[in-house]
Formats: sequence, structure tokens, C-alpha cells
Amino acid sequence: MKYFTVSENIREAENVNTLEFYDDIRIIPGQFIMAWVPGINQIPLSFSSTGSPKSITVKVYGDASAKIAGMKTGDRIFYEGPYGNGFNNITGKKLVIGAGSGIAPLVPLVNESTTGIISGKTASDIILTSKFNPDRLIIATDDGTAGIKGFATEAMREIDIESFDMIYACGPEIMLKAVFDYIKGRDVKCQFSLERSMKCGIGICDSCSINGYQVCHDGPVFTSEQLTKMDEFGKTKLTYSGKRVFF
Amino acid sequence: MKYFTVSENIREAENVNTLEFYDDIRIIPGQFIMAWVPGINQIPLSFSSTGSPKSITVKVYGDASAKIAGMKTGDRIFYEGPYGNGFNNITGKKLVIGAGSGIAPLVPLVNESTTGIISGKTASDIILTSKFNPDRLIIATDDGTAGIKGFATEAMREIDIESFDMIYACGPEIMLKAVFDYIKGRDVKCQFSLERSMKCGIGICDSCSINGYQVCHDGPVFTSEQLTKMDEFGKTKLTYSGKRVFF
Amino acid sequence: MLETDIGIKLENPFILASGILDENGYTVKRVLESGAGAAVTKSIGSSERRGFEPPVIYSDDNYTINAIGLSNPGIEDYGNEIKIALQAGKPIIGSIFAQTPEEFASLAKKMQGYGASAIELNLSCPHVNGYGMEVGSDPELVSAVVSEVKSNVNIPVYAKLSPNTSDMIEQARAASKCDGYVLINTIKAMKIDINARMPVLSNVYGGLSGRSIKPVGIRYVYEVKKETGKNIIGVGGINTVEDVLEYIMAGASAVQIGSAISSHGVSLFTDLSKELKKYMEMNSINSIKDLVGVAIR
Amino acid sequence: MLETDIGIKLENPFILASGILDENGYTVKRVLESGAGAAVTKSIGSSERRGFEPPVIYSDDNYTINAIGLSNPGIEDYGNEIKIALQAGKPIIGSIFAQTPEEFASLAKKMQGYGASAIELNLSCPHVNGYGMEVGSDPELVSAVVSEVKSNVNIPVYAKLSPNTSDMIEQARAASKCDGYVLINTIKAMKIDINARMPVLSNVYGGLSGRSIKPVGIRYVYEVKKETGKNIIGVGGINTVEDVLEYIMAGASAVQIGSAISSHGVSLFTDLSKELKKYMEMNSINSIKDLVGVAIR
Ligand SMILES: Cc1cc2nc3c(=O)[nH]c(=O)nc-3n(C[C@H](O)[C@H](O)[C@H](O)COP(=O)(O)OP(=O)(O)OC[C@H]3O[C@@H](n4cnc5c(N)ncnc54)[C@H](O)[C@@H]3O)c2cc1C
Ligand SMILES: Cc1cc2nc3c(=O)[nH]c(=O)nc-3n(C[C@H](O)[C@H](O)[C@H](O)COP(=O)(O)OP(=O)(O)OC[C@H]3O[C@@H](n4cnc5c(N)ncnc54)[C@H](O)[C@@H]3O)c2cc1C
Ligand SMILES: Cc1cc2nc3c(=O)[nH]c(=O)nc-3n(C[C@H](O)[C@H](O)[C@H](O)COP(=O)(O)O)c2cc1C
Ligand SMILES: Cc1cc2nc3c(=O)[nH]c(=O)nc-3n(C[C@H](O)[C@H](O)[C@H](O)COP(=O)(O)O)c2cc1C
Ligand code: FES
Ligand code: FES
Repeated sequence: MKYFTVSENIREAENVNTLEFYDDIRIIPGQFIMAWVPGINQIPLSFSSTGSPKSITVKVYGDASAKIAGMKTGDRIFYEGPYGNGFNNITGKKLVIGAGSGIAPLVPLVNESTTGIISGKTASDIILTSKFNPDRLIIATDDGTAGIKGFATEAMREIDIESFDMIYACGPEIMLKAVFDYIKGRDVKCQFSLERSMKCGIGICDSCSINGYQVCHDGPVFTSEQLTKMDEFGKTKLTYSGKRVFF
Repeated sequence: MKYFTVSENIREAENVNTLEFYDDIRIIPGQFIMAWVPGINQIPLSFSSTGSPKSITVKVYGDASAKIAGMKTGDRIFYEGPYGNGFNNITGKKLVIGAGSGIAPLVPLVNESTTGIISGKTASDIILTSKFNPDRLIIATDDGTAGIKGFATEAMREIDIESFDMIYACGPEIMLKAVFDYIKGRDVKCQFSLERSMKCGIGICDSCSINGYQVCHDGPVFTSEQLTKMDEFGKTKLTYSGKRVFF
Repeated sequence: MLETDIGIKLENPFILASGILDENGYTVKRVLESGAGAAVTKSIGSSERRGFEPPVIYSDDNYTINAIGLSNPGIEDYGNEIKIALQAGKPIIGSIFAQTPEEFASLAKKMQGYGASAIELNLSCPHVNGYGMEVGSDPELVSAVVSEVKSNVNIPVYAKLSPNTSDMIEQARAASKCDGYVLINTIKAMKIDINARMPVLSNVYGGLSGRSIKPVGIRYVYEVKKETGKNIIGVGGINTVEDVLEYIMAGASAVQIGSAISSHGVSLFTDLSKELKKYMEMNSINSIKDLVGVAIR
Repeated sequence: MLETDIGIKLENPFILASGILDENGYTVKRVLESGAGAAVTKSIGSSERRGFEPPVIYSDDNYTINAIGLSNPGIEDYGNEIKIALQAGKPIIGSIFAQTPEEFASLAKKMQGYGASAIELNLSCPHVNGYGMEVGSDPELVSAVVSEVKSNVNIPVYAKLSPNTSDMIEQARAASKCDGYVLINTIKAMKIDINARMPVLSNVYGGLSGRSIKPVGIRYVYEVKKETGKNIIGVGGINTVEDVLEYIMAGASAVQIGSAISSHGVSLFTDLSKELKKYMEMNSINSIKDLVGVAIR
């Protein structure tokens, strides 16, 4: 397997760390790696910086993410990839909407004129705010402990979303579905980066599929036009065993 | 396997045919193919033309060569290769010495100013004479039925071999050894193309070896300097089973 | 001209192999709509199985090693996936794994009930204890499984055999009541990462597939076709139309494709159909049948 | 720092594999002088064998398939070749094949008499009837061969086992009196030429070697090392120092190299020594022993 050598570990929040490394591999924002933690698991992680240094930003959920979040300078992040299509990064006016660690892959798209919406359950879930122009950042939390109270869609109401040339969204599928429903009928383009459970990353195990498309291979980024045709979106998915369940 | 499609079969002599074909594979004169005759055998054959059309010239010894010699327009010559190092073709004054079908790989080296010696057991073994400037061609046969009577070395006595910038020789190893001994101590450079029994062509079966070098891979062309260090040259070789025998 | 018959009629000889993009009904449907002649389902067992933890797959340019661990939702839930997949209007072949003849038969009956056109018995998964290799290397058990399944369904039953054996012909003879053989499943193998100094797969061992195993697949198809004359579905390392022709000339009446989909995408099926048609036209061949086993001496 | 000990001392762990550039004493000498730590001879039998007609080898970028057919000059003549090879001053391992324990023992004694430092029992050639696979898949015969040879020579005896088996551990147990295992020999395979519509090799079947078989070789080395703890010489698909390290971490104390020589030439041995040394320096490893089997869980 390939590996990145950690040059720095930056604490972003309680349980969220950014791991920086130097490597001249070419990454399109939105692409991801399958990071291998020997003896534990292999998990998909996106790039929160695709320049130099590159970085991943990881939120601790279980053993694998905890191990990576705790890595020190000189440690190796083993991985396969990069995988996936990545975002189509336009030059016009952008709105990025990220929920929880879903903000990470959106950071490489952000520039001075980009507007951001960062949402989370509670204040400590709100990360990477420093990457945004403070004048163009809206924060939303379910419990109102930071920013406005409510979901990301609540924050969307505060701005004229039709004024953007492209909206980029990443986060849990339920949140993406809410954003998708919100923009429906409005004259705006949108790219969604989906998260489904992944085992292989190379489009053969079928664990990450949505309506026959593999999120790891055909995605993770899908346009609103593509998602319109996918009735599984926000509704059903497969578990690790392959069992179809409702969200 | 790859194949050449025969465009023409030209009869050179009793039991000697040239098969022409068009193919843009790059060949260095002296390189050879392992020609596969399905159901029969696979045998090494050199190129008697490396331009357009390319050709091989084959003398019938057994079933495989007979089958190839009898091929018609449109038939396929299956092969692997090209293999081997090939000759270093110089621009100066050249002497080529070929015995029997050994003249074939030398033909691509011949130009207007090249001198040729073609030897064989008897008149019907003398082939490809038309490729030479008649003024610069000496023929020798063991039985004197064509040209001078005697071996190739007999013909060499007729000319000032030190006047050549390079001598190229190909034929049975015994004949090559005689040429090698003849030029020894004279101020002349020589390249010899060896024939040993070949099974693989890719330098792993060890059937074609001479003093640890593989004729198929390190050769078939060796310089006089290289051969000077090889005490097997003209003395011992391995049979198909791997048994060491004297010539 | 691409039609072939392996007990079921196929509009082309290209079948999606078991375990690759065939756990989810929508995915199977998409693969069929992308040009596959039929699809084999992921191997389904009696109850839900999570399978092994990732890494479950390691691959490089020439091969894939997997130890998915027979993850599957269980036969009860799988009916719904087949229902979705059947919307493509092409044959679905239900792959099943189990430990006893009775368990196999019960799964097969369910698959038939769901509308599967044929059953594929996975007698050969190389990396899960108690299934596959253990089942496949016991000729009496193989024979009992095939008999029991055959007497419980009226659709064709194929036996997928293991290449991890010293005697494939013995296995094939034991399974001789089946309607055809599927050859080959993966070869037991492994990958060690020299930097981590660890086996990559969480299960340590996995099954080798892809380009690297083609010469072994060709050999088994040839050998079993020559010995038994039965219908054979060839699988292992197919990437190009040349690979397909090699399998057909070795004795396969149809082929399955798995690992190659990862690099070529699902459009591979249509591409192969086009290229095979072109080959047949150029060589004046009317039916695939005229090529099956022509290389056998 | 590259020294290793497999019952015989080697200045580096890179051994020329049997059957590749080792029929002719001069060639073996040259390979040893080019940097190999030792060389195994071509497998030698009691009497001269011509082997099969060409094609005896088919190869592409990822693999080689051979059916040389155990061609060899016979043990009587081979003494002279070993004499030439010994001029390199490095260990020669005599590979032998036979049908009975007595025949193996008699060949082994001759090899010892010629000056071989160890014996390699070829119990595993996959393409010649009556030898190899047949011998290797009969555990009682394997056990008798090893006992008989061991009681007739006092140099180390290695058993080269067949991967064409459903139970390698059973084979290894049968050969447990040997001083080490050589894993793996080639995997039975074949190539069909789709234009000629014929098997390429005159013998139809051959043995697969080269890059394609590495994951299978690694698996067997790991499995047998874990089960038996004995010395193992790893072979199969080695081309790079990464491949070497993978074999060593799986449990090999030394490795053999065959097919790769065709593309890399004999300088491969020196190159690998240099690169392995560099790796060990960079990772502060003093002895190969410290790496043997480190990946085993
Ligand atoms: C394409 C893609 C890109 C991703 N990029 C990133 C990234 O850049 N940074 C990042 O932090 N994560 C990212 N993720 C999510 C990340 O892969 C998971 O958080 C990770 O797999 C958790 O693994 P674990 O072994 O630590 O936890 P597990 O042991 O798998 O999970 C522990 C618990 O947390 C829950 N859980 C796990 N992951 C999530 C999640 N994402 N959301 C909600 N609950 C969860 C589980 O259901 C379980 O209950 C990405 C996912 C995908 C599909
Ligand atoms: C590098 C190389 C290049 C070659 N290039 C050519 C070429 O361009 N044209 C060509 O005609 N031949 C060439 N040869 C020789 C050719 O390969 C053999 O003649 C051929 O292998 C004979 O095969 P067969 O099956 O027809 O005959 P076999 O059945 O192998 O032999 C029939 C009888 O003829 C004898 N015999 C076979 N070959 C020769 C020979 N070369 N000299 C003397 N006696 C022989 C055999 O010992 C046997 O008694 C080349 C050989 C080498 C090594
Ligand atoms: C990821 C993966 C999962 C597989 N799962 C199964 C399975 O569940 N049942 C089965 O019979 N074969 C399974 N196989 C084996 C394939 O069906 C096929 O026999 C093998 O991969 C060789 O074909 P290929 O080289 O085209 O991939 C699986 C293979 C892969 C790569
Ligand atoms: C041309 C050829 C001939 C071989 N002959 C023998 C042999 O005589 N005895 C033997 O034990 N192994 C023989 N082998 C097997 C090799 O020793 C080795 O086990 C196998 O090729 C795997 O190693 P590789 O991938 O490095 O080639 C032969 C292999 C090849 C390619
Ligand atoms: S993760 Fe396996 S298909 Fe996407
Ligand atoms: S022909 Fe095999 S080594 Fe030269």
C-alpha cells in the first residue's frame, strides 16, 4: 500500500484532527482515500487540503478514526487511492454547505468570495471555520449552541441561493436530501458528495451503491440532475451485510 | 502469439524458400524469431530482409522448416520475438561470410560496396547470390560444383581481409570457428552470429548457452573479442536433453 | 449471432460473475441494462452475514485478492433485490452457499421462487471456514448437494468448483448430475504489506482473481470440457475479447466477468459484445457454438 | 549483513531457482559470479531425457508457462557440469526427481558425491506424468522419499512442494523430516492461441510462474511457516526487493528467482543485494533473521 507521512497533527476541535503531509500525488477536491489502520479497519477519508501541504481532517467515531486522529509527526497513513470523481470546481460564485466532518472535502473549493454554511448537532461539531471569510460564513446547530438554531436548510433561507453559480454540499445523506429538496424547483446548480458505507473503494463490492451507481467509483460527487433519477437517495441503503434498510 | 501474413513465397533453390510479408515491427539485422508451426515445432529463423517487405529465408531440414517453406500467400507465420541483439551494422567497408542458410541474416547488411563469400557443401546450397554485386562475390563449395573448391576460409585467402572495416560471419559453428582461427592475429574486426539449439528464445532454458552466455539473449551475435574468452566455442555444446557433447 | 445456450438462453455469452456488483438489486439491473447477457447474484446464505472487516480487497494492475467473507443479507431479504433486478428482463442466476445438502436445496427452492432462471452452487469460496473449499474438497458431499438441489428445483443447476484442489476431475465427477460447471472460483492467496509488516486483508487469506489467474482458468475449462463434454461457463481474468475467445476455444459456452469491471466499468459488457461480433463477422462464424472447444486435442 | 543460514550458509539470500539457466555448468558458474548466493541445478533424473518439443515456453509480461518436460542429461553426465559450476566457490543445491524413494536416494548420494551442498527434492513438477504432482500428492510416498534420502546423505535436504494441492499442510507434514521447504513450484496452467486455435505448448499443459503467482507463493510460505516453523525458501514471481521482503516477512529465510531473469538478466542478483542492503540500513536491521516471518499473526 501507499502511505503519507504525517508532518503535523492539528487539533481542530474535541475529537477532530487535521493530519498534514507533503506528497505530490495529484488530487481533485472531493476525491478520497481508503485509509488502512493495520489490525483495525480501512475507512474512506477525503482531503481537506489538496495543495501543499495536503491534509485530511478526521472526526473520531470509532477505533479507526481514533487511531488516525491520534497520529504523530512521522507516522504513516497507509492508503489506497485516490478514488472517486471529485468535484467540478468552477470559477464563479460558490456556496459550500457542510455538515459535521462533511465540511472537510469542501475546504479545497473555498476562496475569498465563497460563502459557507457549516452545520452540526452542537457547537463542538462546528469545525474548520477559519478557512472561510468570516463575512461569508453562516453557522447552524441543531441545539443552537453556535450560530443559528436549526438544520443547514435553515441557514440557506438566510441567503439568496439563486445568486450562486454552484452549490457544493457534503454531509450525512439525510442532510443532503434536505438540501436537495430545498433547492428543488429553484434555478441553481448543485453538486452533492455522498457518504455510504464502503468496503472496497474500487467499484466491485456493491456496498456503497445507490440506484446501481457506485458512490466510490461513479461518485462520491453527483449532480442534482443525477440524483433526481435516484429514488434510493435519502431513502434506502445497504448495510455491511448487504441488507436493504431505510435511513 | 504474433504472426506475419505471407505476401509471397519465392523459391531460392531446391529446398530453400524466402517468405515475404509486410509488417512495421522494427528489426535489427541479425535478430531472429521463434517461428511456431502448430502441432510440429518451434524454430529460430532470422530475417533475410528487414526493410519492406520483410522476409525470412528458410532451408528445409525437417518438418517445421518444410512446413514454413511450403507456405502460400495469406498463410500465417506464428512467432514470438524478435529476439537477440543483432549485428552492429557499420557504414564502412564490409565483408560478409555465410555458409548455407547462414547467408540469410547477412543479406540486410549488404550494400553495393559489400564483398560476399557464400559457401556450401554443393552448388544447390548456394543461395541469395542475387543480393550481391557480382563483382564482389566469391562462391565456395566443398565439392567444387560451384565457385572455388573448399571451405569459406579458402575463399578468404583470395582477398585482403585486413582491408575491411568489419567482417560478418554466419553459419555452422565449425565453419565460424574456422573463420575465427583464420582471422586470429590479423588486424580485423569480426562479428559472428552463432547457431545453437534453442528452446525458449528468452534466456531461461539454458539450451543455447556458450560459456554461460545465452546465444538467444546475449547473442546470437558475438564479437571476436568475446569469443576469444569462450573455450566452448567450436568445441562443446549441449544437446536437447542438456548433455554436453563435442562438435 | 451472439446467442448462446447453457440450459438457459442468453442473448450474449457475457455474464456478471458472483460477488461483483450484485448484492444490490438496482446494481444488478444496471449491469444487465449495460449489456450483460445474464447476472449471477452474490452468493446468498440462509441468514444475514456481515462478512469480514475491511480491508476486504487488495488489488493491483494484474490481480485482485478478496476476503469479503460471504457477506449477504440472507435469503429472506434477497427476494426483494431479485425482484428489482428482474426489471431488466434478463436471466438472473442465483448463487447460493451452505453447509449441508438440505440447506443448499432450501436456498435453491427460494431462489427459484424469486424468479431466478438457474442456480449456481458456490462449492468453492477459498477464505471462509466451513464453506467453499471444505465443501468442495469432499466429493461425497458435493455429490449429495448436487443431487439434493437437482431434485428440488426444475431450473438448471451449475456447480462452481474450486481451483484449490489436486484433482478437479474428481470434483467434476462428483458434481456430474449438474447442468454445467462454472470454472473457476478464486485461488487462495495473500498480500503482505512490507511497510506495515502485516497481511493486508483482515482475514489474512483471500481469493486471487483477475488477469493473473487466466492461465489456470483456461487449463481447468479445457481439462473438464475434454473429460466431461458438459456445458461450461468460464470465469477468471477475462478483460478482452481475446480472453473470451481463449475461454470459448478451451470449451466454455459462456463466460463470467468479475474483477475486470473495476478497471473497465460496466460498459465492458457492451464493448465485448461489439468486439466478439466483429471477430465472428471477420472470421465468418455464425454461432459461438462453432468455436466452443475447438482448441481441444 | 545479507548472510543467511538455511542449514547451509549463504552470503546473500538470493538463489537461482531450478530449471532456469542451470543445465549447463558454465551458465551456473556465470550466474553465481553475477551475484547469486547459491544455485539450484536443473532437476536431474537417473537417465537422459530429451523433454518435450518446442514450444516448451510461453510468456507474457506477467507470467511464464513452461513444459520443458524435465529434460536433463541424466545424473551420470551431470557430475561434470557441477564440477564446472563449483569453480564459482559458492553452494550448489542439487535438484533431483524420481519415482521411488530408492531412486531419489541414489540420485541424492551422487549429488553429494559431486560436491552439492544440499539436495532439493522436486516433488512437484506439474506437467510430466508419473513425476511431480503424482509424487507430491501422495503423502506416504513423500514421507518415504524424504526418510530414505535423509538416511543416505549428510547434507541438508529440502522438499520442494506443489501448489497444485488442496492441502499443502498435509504435504508439509509428510515431508517433515526434511531440513526445509521450498515453496512454491509452478501452478498447472495453459495457453491457447486464438489464431492457431491450438494450445501453444506441445505438451498442452504447463506450469505457471512469474509475477502472477506471487500472491499464491506468499500464502503458502506464510501458512507453512506458521504451521511448521521450519526453514523455508520462498520462490514464485520475485522481481523486486519488495517482493523479496514480502516473502521474508511471510516466513522465508532465503528466496529463489527464476522467470524474472528473462526480463532483468543475471544482473538482477547484484541489484537485489544492493537494494536489500539499502533497505536494511535505512531500517536499522542487522540481520535478515530479524525480518523472517514478522508478518505472521
Ligand atoms: C467518501 C467518503 C469520504 C469521507 N471523508 C471523511 C473525512 O474526510 N473525514 C471524516 O472524519 N470522515 C469522513 N468520512 C466518514 C468516515 O469514513 C467514517 O467516519 C469512518 O468510516 C468511521 O470509522 P471508524 O472505524 O472510526 O468508526 P466505526 O467504528 O465505523 O463507527 C463508530 C460509530 O460511529 C458511527 N459512524 C461512523 N461514521 C459515521 C459518520 N460518518 N457519520 C455518522 N456516524 C458515523 C457508526 O455507525 C458507529 O456507530 C467519509 C466517508 C465517505 C464515504
Ligand atoms: C539464431 C538462429 C537463426 C537461424 N536462422 C535461420 C534462417 O534464417 N534460415 C534457416 O533456414 N535456418 C535458420 N536457423 C536454423 C534453423 O532454426 C534450423 O534449421 C531449424 O531449427 C530446423 O528445424 P526442423 O524442425 O525443420 O528440422 P529438424 O527436424 O530439427 O532437423 C532435421 C535434421 O536436420 C538437422 N538440422 C537441423 N537444422 C540444421 C542446421 N541449421 N544445420 C545443419 N543441420 C541441421 C537436424 O540435426 C536433423 O538431423 C537458425 C538457427 C538459429 C539458432
Ligand atoms: C470481490 C469479489 C467477491 C466475490 N464473491 C464471490 C461470491 O460471493 N461467490 C462466488 O461464487 N464467487 C465470488 N467471487 C469469485 C468470482 O465470481 C470469480 O469466480 C472470480 O473473481 C474470477 O473471475 P474474475 O477474474 O473475472 O474476477 C468473488 C470475487 C471477487 C473479486
Ligand atoms: C523454464 C522453467 C523450468 C523449470 N524447471 C524446473 C525444474 O526442473 N525443477 C523444479 O523444481 N522447478 C522447475 N521450475 C520451477 C521454478 O524453479 C520455480 O519454482 C518457479 O518458476 C517459480 O519461480 P519464478 O516465478 O521465480 O519463476 C521451472 C520453471 C521454469 C520457468
Ligand atoms: S466501496 Fe465497493 S463498490 Fe463502492
Ligand atoms: S533458447 Fe532458452 S536460453 Fe536460449
